[in-house]
Amino acid sequence: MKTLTVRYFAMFREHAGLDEETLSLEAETAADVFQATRARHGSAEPSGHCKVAINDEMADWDSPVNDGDTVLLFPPVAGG
Amino acid sequence: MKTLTVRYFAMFREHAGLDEETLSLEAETAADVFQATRARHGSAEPSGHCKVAINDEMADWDSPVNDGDTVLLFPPVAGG
Amino acid sequence: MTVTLCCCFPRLLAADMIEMTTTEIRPDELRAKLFDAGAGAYCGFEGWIRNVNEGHEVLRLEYEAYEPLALTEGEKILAEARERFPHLQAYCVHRTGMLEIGECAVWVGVSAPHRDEAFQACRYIIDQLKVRLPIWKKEHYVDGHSGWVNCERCASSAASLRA
Amino acid sequence: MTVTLCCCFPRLLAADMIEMTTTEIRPDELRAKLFDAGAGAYCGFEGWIRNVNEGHEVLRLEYEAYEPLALTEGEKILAEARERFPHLQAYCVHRTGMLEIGECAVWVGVSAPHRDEAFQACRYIIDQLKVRLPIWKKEHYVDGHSGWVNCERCASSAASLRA
Repeated sequence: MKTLTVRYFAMFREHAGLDEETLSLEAETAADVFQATRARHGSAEPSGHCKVAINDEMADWDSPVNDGDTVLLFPPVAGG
Repeated sequence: MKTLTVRYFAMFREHAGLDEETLSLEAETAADVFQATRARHGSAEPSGHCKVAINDEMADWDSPVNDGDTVLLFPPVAGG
Repeated sequence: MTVTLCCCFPRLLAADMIEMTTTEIRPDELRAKLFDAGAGAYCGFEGWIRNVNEGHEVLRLEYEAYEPLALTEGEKILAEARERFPHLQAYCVHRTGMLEIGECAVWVGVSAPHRDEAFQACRYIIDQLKVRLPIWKKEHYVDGHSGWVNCERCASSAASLRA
Repeated sequence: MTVTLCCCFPRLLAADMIEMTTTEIRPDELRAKLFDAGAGAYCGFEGWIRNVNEGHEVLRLEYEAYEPLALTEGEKILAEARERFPHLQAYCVHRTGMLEIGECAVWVGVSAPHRDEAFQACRYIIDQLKVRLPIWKKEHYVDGHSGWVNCERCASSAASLRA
């Protein structure tokens, strides 16, 4: 089990009803974390257009997560 | 013979040493007028990148000129 | 002691290239950052809030950003643009918070020796900003509904609310 | 009697689309002419006097125009841009007379629903203005010489003076 801080933005924050939470998860990759939070908060947005960052660095869905990491979940962006 | 007013711009004005002049020419087209003024003022700019207007309308080198017309001779443009 | 004001702007440092703001973007003031005696062309882009999107009447837009990564990703984009066009000066500002119709949400300004580089670089920067920066916008519609732009689920749920 | 100022600009009339001026171009004021609640994108281009051209150090530039035809040709170009991009608002100003390094010689502003149209239309307009308007510029060089830009003969004579 890893202790991870997960931060939610925009639509994900609204779905989760909170900005961030600390979770204990059996997660190897960012994708595992995303999957766990989707199940937890009932969000159904596919990961294809979403992005993820780990400890303030942009990451990929198959990037490994380590105990103590902060995982940032970004729904589809729309700047400009 | 036609009586034509010829107006010179930019480099052509400097070559001719005047803004405009009235000439009596055996000219059928705008090209004939250009040729006559080149001979008259020693300008050697080829007509390829020059433009011509007759009575304030853009024209072609083979546009006919009529007695009383004003022919405007434009050296290569460089706006902007 | 006197302070001398000088009209020659030094080459911008990387750290100065992108800003996030919650207040009005002033393109007229920002553009002065790009003055350069070697620049013959300036291209500026502004994204304005418009009153309609995909057929729905929009009242206002709400922008949210994750600023630390928006800034680092923005710096990367500007560095990429400078790599492609070495003599570029470029700067951009993105606004967050609630914006009304007609307000400026994003500004990109570029100066370069020639116009082709200025246009291309400006276009590159805004295109990349739109798809790479962690920024989100929520449309508030005249009919009282709202929706996050580009989210498939929220788009379909907004549509079902409307139907 | 009171005067009411309104922020809603009517669609511009054809006669308002292009201006020639002998005084400073103010892009910040001009851009307001393009505000439109349906416009999501604004693209502005400015031509600045730069201190070098084709390897020669430039001191200042002198612009001459034949204004009646510059205006009618400019209107045609703007009408062509509107035909291609129907929801366009476009405006441009060209300056004449003696201009110093860093000054703005030409400004083109375009607003449109989306950025692709705004960029394309702005580029189309400046490209056409540069080759079609009866406007000429004479470069005054640091070395005391001068030459009309784009004239083969004056370019070669300027080169021979320099040699």
